[in-house]
Amino acid sequence: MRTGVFFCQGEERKGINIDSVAKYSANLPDVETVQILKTSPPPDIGYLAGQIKALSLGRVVIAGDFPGYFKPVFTRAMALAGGNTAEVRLASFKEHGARGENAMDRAKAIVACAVMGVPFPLAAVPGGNPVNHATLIIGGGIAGIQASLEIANAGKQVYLVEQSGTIGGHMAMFDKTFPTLDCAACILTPKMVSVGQHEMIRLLTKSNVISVSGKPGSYKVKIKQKARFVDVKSCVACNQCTDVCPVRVKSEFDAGISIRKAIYIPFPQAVPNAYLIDETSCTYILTGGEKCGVCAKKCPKECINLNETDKIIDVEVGTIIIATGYEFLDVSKIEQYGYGRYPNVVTSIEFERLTNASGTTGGRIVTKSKRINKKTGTEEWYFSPEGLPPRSVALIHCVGSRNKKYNPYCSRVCCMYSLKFAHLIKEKVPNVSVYEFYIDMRAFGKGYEEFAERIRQEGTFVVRGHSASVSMKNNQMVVKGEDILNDRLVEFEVDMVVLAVGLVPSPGTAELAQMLGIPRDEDGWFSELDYNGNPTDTDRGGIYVAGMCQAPKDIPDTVAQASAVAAGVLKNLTSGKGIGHMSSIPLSEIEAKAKKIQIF
Amino acid sequence: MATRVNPEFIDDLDRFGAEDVKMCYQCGDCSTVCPHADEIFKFPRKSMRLLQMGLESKIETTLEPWLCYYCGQCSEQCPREADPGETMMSLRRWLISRYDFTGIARLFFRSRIAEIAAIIIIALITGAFLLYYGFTGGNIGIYDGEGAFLPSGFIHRFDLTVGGILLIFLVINAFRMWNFTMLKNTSLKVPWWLYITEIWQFPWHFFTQKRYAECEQKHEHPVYMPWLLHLGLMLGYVTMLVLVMVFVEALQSGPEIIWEVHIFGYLASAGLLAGTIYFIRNRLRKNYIQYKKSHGTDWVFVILLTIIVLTGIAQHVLHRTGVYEWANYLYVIHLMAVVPWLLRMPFCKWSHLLYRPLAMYFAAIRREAVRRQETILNNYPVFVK
Amino acid sequence: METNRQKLKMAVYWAASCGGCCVSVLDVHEKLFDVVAAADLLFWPIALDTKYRDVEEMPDNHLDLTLFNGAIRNSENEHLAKLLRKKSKILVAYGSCAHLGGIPGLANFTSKEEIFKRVYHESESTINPEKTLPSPVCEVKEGTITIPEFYDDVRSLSQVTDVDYFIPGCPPQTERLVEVFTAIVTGAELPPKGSVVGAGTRTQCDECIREKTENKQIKKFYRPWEIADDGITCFLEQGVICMGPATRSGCGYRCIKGNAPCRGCYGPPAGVPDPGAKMMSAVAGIIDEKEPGEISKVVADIADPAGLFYRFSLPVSLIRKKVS
Amino acid sequence: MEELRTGVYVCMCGTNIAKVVDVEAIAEFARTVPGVALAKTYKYMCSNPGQEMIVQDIREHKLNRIVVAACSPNMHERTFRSALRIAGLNQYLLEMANIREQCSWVHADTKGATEKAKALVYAAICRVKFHEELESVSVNMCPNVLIIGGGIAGMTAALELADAGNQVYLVEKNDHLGGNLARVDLTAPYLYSARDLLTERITRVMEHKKIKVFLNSTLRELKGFIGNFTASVSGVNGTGDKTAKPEVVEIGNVIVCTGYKEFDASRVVHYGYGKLPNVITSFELEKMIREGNIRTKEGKIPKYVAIIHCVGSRSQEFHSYCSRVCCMTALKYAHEIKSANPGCYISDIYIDMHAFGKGHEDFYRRSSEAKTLFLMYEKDDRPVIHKAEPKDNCEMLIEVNEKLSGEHIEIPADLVVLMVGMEAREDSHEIARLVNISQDNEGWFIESHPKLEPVATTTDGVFIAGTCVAPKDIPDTVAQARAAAARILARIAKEKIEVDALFSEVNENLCSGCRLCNTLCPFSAIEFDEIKKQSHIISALCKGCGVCVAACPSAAIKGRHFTDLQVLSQLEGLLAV
Amino acid sequence: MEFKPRIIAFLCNWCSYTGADLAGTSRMEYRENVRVIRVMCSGRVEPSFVLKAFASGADGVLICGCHPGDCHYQEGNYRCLRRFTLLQKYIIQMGIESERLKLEWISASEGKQFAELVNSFTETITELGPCSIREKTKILL
Repeated sequence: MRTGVFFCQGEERKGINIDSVAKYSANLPDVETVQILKTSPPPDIGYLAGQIKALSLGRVVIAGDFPGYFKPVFTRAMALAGGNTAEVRLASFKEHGARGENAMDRAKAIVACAVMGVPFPLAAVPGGNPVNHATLIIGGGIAGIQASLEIANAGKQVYLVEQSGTIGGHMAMFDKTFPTLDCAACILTPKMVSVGQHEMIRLLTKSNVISVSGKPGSYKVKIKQKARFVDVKSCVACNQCTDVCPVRVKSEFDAGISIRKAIYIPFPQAVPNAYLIDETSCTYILTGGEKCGVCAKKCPKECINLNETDKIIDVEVGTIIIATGYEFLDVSKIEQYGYGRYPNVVTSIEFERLTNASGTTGGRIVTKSKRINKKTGTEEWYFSPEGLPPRSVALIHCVGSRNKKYNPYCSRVCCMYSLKFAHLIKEKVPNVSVYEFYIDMRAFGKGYEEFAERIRQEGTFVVRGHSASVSMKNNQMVVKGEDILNDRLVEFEVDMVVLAVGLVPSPGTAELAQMLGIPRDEDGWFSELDYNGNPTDTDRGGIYVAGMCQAPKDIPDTVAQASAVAAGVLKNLTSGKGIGHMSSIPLSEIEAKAKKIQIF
Repeated sequence: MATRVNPEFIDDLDRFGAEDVKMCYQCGDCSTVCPHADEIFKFPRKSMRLLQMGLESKIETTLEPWLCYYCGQCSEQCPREADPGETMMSLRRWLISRYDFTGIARLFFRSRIAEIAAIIIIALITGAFLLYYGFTGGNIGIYDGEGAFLPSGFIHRFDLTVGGILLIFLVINAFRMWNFTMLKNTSLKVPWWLYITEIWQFPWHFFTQKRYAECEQKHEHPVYMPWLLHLGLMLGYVTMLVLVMVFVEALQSGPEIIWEVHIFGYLASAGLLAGTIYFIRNRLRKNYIQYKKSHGTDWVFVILLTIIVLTGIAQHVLHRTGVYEWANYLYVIHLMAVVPWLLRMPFCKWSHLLYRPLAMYFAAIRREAVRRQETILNNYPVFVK
Repeated sequence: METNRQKLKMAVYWAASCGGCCVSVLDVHEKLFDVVAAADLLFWPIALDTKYRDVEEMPDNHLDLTLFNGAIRNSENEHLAKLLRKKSKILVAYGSCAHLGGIPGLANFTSKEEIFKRVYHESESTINPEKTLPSPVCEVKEGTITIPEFYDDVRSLSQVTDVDYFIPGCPPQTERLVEVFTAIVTGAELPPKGSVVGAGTRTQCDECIREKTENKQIKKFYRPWEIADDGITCFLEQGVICMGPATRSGCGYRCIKGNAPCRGCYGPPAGVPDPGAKMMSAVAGIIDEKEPGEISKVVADIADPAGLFYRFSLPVSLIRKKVS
Repeated sequence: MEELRTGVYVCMCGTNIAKVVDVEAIAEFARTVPGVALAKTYKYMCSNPGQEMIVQDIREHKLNRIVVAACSPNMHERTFRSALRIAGLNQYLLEMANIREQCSWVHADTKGATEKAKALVYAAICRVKFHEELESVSVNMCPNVLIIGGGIAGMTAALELADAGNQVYLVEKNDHLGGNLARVDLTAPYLYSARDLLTERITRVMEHKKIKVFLNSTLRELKGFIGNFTASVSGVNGTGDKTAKPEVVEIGNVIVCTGYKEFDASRVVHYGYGKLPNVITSFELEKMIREGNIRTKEGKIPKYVAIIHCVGSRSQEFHSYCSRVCCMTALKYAHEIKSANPGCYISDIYIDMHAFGKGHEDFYRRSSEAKTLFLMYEKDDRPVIHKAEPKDNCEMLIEVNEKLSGEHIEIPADLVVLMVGMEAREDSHEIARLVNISQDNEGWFIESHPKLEPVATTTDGVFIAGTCVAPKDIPDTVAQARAAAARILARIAKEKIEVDALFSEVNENLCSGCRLCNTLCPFSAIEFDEIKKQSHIISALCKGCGVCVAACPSAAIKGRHFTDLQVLSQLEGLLAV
Repeated sequence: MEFKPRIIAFLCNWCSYTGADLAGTSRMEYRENVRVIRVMCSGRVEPSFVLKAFASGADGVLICGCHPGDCHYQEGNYRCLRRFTLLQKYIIQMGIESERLKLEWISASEGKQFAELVNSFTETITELGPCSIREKTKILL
């Protein structure tokens, strides 16, 4: 079939030299013309139709990072020229992972497949390396837990690496989960316990992956396990060490709204259910063993060893699953909401801890109270269980999300959790007014729309319009906004503002991406191999992404992804075909395979 | 009756400088941060919306674009970089062309070439006319008095003629504006006597530009500088206009300086000069969001103004120092710039000199009317504003 | 007539009951002759003129078989129960009242005082200006009268004395009595003491031929008269509470055959101490509502749960008596 | 019955228990209870020496019941059970008394706490008396899998399972694979080729030796339970000459991926679909785009195109849910129409712009950049489409209350595209009945837990994936399909399914077939034997909640390890002290 | 002597028992009158358990399960709720104060709520005084 190859690459991308790919494609069989087109303005339909007619092209291949953007133009041209529109083929560099060191070869192969009319993945199935049956999972949130259990339940060894002292991740911090409002702890803790007790899961808390080497199917991983200073096996979580510890720091688990000691347990249901020492605040460790050390003396089981050192653990695994999750955007850099300036402007995760029954106020929703710090003599605001309940609360969506200056993307969960907050506030605080400021109410999942409707009916004032300012007027916080649907500017006196803070990849993402050789997208999340077809695979064979670290998503989607990853892993272990990097297959092999493939 | 949406309108507005308005996804952040938006005049979001949808008949009835002083706060805040401030600016341009019945403004805004050509033609006609008049009846070496090249009496008549033309255009446009914004906008019934009780608003805003000072969020330093400079520029312009129209003979008489008149001239020149330098500097530096994008007409305005100010000062210096011949030539050049400048006024941005205080006046009337009708229903338990 | 087998010595006694049980004994009709042939009826107040004294004079274990029907309501009932126990080799609690307390047991929903008040003071047909109440001992001019003491509660037979077997039913199915009787007479091996005899081991549903599907989701309960029974579908599926699932089989599902739901006279199957509680659990479990308000509405349809679920078994249930 | 020899072990937990509870007094008291052979206290019962002690005692003193009074069973029940196993005693002959979390840690008064601890220990002793030796059972797991539906979800799952070496039967109702995705050309938001994706999947499925594809076929019957199903599959009448006789296959698990059907746009009367010629559905537009020929019925190139979102979705009248993909698809169309006809103006009439996923917001932004006019209407205030007058210069006028401007407007349109939502397939009820899973009001299949079990159903061995659960886009569908495959792979890997010993069982001597329990089981573990007229519990499916036990009016169902006797004796024990 | 009510609590294994444990690990002090029976699901709690508790001398009975919608077994807590509703009606008929029987939803994270519940319930029962069922229904021979 007479084929024309048209390159539509918007901007020059590192790693791909269009000219050279074009030269290559000119030599492919049946290729009549190869043209590099400008994309702005888009290619002219009349010109293309003329070309197709003049050269009597039977097939048109559009090549580039996102050739689909130009497909309608070519289809139209094809139709005008009287050709078969089904023969407009795409050679999508981005979709099929033409990036990294092998980008050029891959780009060529992608074009070659398109010219032959073969879907690229059919020709490029990597295989070969035998697979080690152990799996490394990085991140112990719900995605990591789910994937671990899924794989370990099939009887395969799992190493679960978690950088904090307990697994559970962000989900453990939540109170209720939307839209069913079931309690996060009730559904998560049994899973955590299963992980802790599973004989096929080796749980490495306080650990980080420091280097990865090897090839798909047999990765050698170095893990640094930081000293916990407490023997996990013998600790009975009796709390005596914590009672005597003199150091008081903000609790990470409580999102900083409560105080913990230097020796602590992140939360009562933590897994492993044992104490740990925060080496950054423990007096004994900071002073090099000169001061304090009372906890070790107090411990009745003598399981505290303050002189414990970090360990390096070497493991060999066949597959690696990245489930590193997300972090919250630093909201203090978005000045207009007054976070940090006004005590009762809180972030969503702080509010989540506040409303949690096991939180510092026992689930009472209160405004902050003032106290004088005895040591420094300064005023500080804190959540006290006796605090006054707010009379009105404003919930502001899209704080830092959908905003070109911070996160251009949508964080996907904020609408729903803000609605959930509205419900919880309404439920727990009598006679409270709740205002939700939103731009688009993204209630897209199963049961979400109905939930949103229910919140409206509960009497929450849902204001379509974003609020961009929180200020103080006569000692009263006011939130300004535009209520677009009612066509008015509003200014509400509120006692509390909850900011639905956008999500960003967790801090170590860049480092990990580099270590593993996985690309990240413009927003910093890990890139999947193929958005539609393989949403959990990555460019590297045997390395998968699951959950939030790929892009924001809610719990069901995260769980589904984590399980999907497990399918990939288990399939590799039992198929006997082995795995390899997709990108490492040589061009000649793909060409040869493509020639043989028959399309059904 | 349903209003017909015009999807093509946005293409048209592109030419007036509103190319980013398409990006707006209507979050309302801009209206929230705008220091001038209030419960009756909500903008810029609403104005942007009307623009996006191409509801021309609605837009021409709005006063909102005139209430914006382009502090740039909204554009800074905009999460999608839709540049609401520039949109308001573009809407003002569009409104100017709308108030203008001749279509010249529209032509100028849409085509820089047409504008420059028009200016050059007017300048050349003026120059030719003045030179012809000067050389036929006067002596190039005489500045004023007997045998003057351009006698002050003639200049006065000339000025009044040009001013008269200007006035005709302005008055017609002002009536059109009133028609669009107050008569066509039938959503509110305005009692006639409000026009009288609120009349003070017009001179008040004209001379103080108070609202400009209320753009407290302006990020420039010191805070009131832009307002002061703008005020200086405006007052300088008005003063000059008055001097030219009324006291031109005193101005031109010499050689001694008539301080009662000249002092105003100097102050006005200083104001104009300072303002011009300031705006040129900012437009070149693009240091604040409101200066990031400059429409072609803006540059024409600034360049012309610079020429006028510089030639005016130079001409005056030469006149005072007795270099009459060159003073006369410069005078011609000065007037070649002044006449198109003045005649251009109803068709360009500078007409906001009139429209803004007028809009303030109308807005005050509307506000008062709304207050009297108490039509705003309060659905919210805590509704402070 | 001395045969190789001694003729059975037998007694039938009627305590707090309606008499239906005695009638059911008579219902053996012509078989009564076989009974008489096989047994000597030594004590049967409804049929024979035997005095208590005669019983007292009997030697212990003189009687081979005593069929005791009726609940224990007063001291006389108790006395006779204990007396007959002493005189009998086999004491059978005959009928629901002796077995479970039966209909008289419903008196446990109230107290002795209230019963007296109603009967002797308030009842429409009573004229009792002196407000006299019966007392166990009372002096009249003829002398001292002792009448049995009226107890505060009703008890089943087994709650006052040791019982060998239970024959349930209100009244017991006569055929079952014959079977039991024949077994004893022929000297067949008797079941262990304390067994329920003359009834099945499973529940009514085992026999009942009404169509039972899994479709037991109830949005509203009906009293039997509130629905048009189709005669085919399981009562529970029609929303009518039928005690069948918690009631021992053996009666031949007589009520259900007669298109009335089972009321539970045969008592619970083995292993169920409190049939009412079991039935409540079963019935409530199939209410098809989730909101507390809606559930309450459905439950409100059951006007008198205690009377319904414990019609025959209140005195032997866990909470056997109303606490006032 | 053998003589009862109970060993009672009271843990001090350092001082955690001993500080408040007088552990010695408890041991002393326990020794007085009949049946107790010995009672000991120890500092840390859970420590190795502590467990060692229990093992030793069981062997030496021939103990046959163990009571450990220590912390919560959630913490250490497994530990002590393993000690019993080591000692050769059935692990269920253990009972723990929680005298730490629910006694010493929550009470300060020594006397009261000790009293309560005594009661707890006594109750445990009473209860353990009735404990039985229980063994877990296992059933065979057939590695074959049946997949219903040959769309992207079904094919993905099939490949995943077959690649792992398992036989897969893929049943497709139509004469071709691909499902709804076969109608789609490009996918939002990156405009990748859906057809390439599908061609790849179909080719691999058709070539795979381990996948048997049944086209033009439906599932007729499914019998059995997890690991042991038999399914009969047969051709649809009249459509294919394939299989007249049902084919019976042995399978261990089922995945249902039957997908969705599009909402019938003609149900929304005021959109005039079917009456106005140029009102078309999204799928009709998709076809036009694919053919490169976007034209009105009159053959003109439309100048104004309006896209109306949420047709059939998010409305009280039709479906209250959001169909999740239409917003992005609409943006895709806006792009495609504009690219193919650069002179075209596009109005996008929406309620809320659901651009929530990866790359979505960026795509939305690009659409704005391309000057798509976004107009917002309210859920309950839908647009109305009229035929236009000749003077209007367009085919139709769409009247709507635009919410963001508050104006009542009319939008010119030559072509109106209705973004039809997804709805459950009409045959979904039939499928649900066949495989015994439940559906919600809208007809979507219900997952066993919306958060943590998004692909499992309440029937063990039956999984659901893709758009038959709820509307979703391709990546989410693929992830779900794989998740279902993962579940099955993990199960198959073990060859047998271990069933926890704590299931319920029906005593056949007592069950009279009243069928009260049949509907109660959320896991469909209770089946009714029509011949015996008795209910029967499939232990492999039973999760041991005991709802049926409580409901059985004839006490025929026994809840293992939570029998009436055990609970009641514990209860009496608690109240006796 | 001071009246010390005896209260039996049936706690479901997944939410409420864990919640009660959480109260323990968080050292929330509460009254020692409650004695706990663990069941797998509140749906296992039969009326006869409750009645038996009263008959055996309990002064109050508490049933705790997962919040509606949270049940580990999907609907067990609803079954419990229905039984509870009917049982309440029955015990009122039998002259037992309805306050003595309480059904409450306690999730795994609601340790504090559990402690408060125990305290308030103990308070209620103390005010009601001892339950006389055991004495009243005893058969005196």
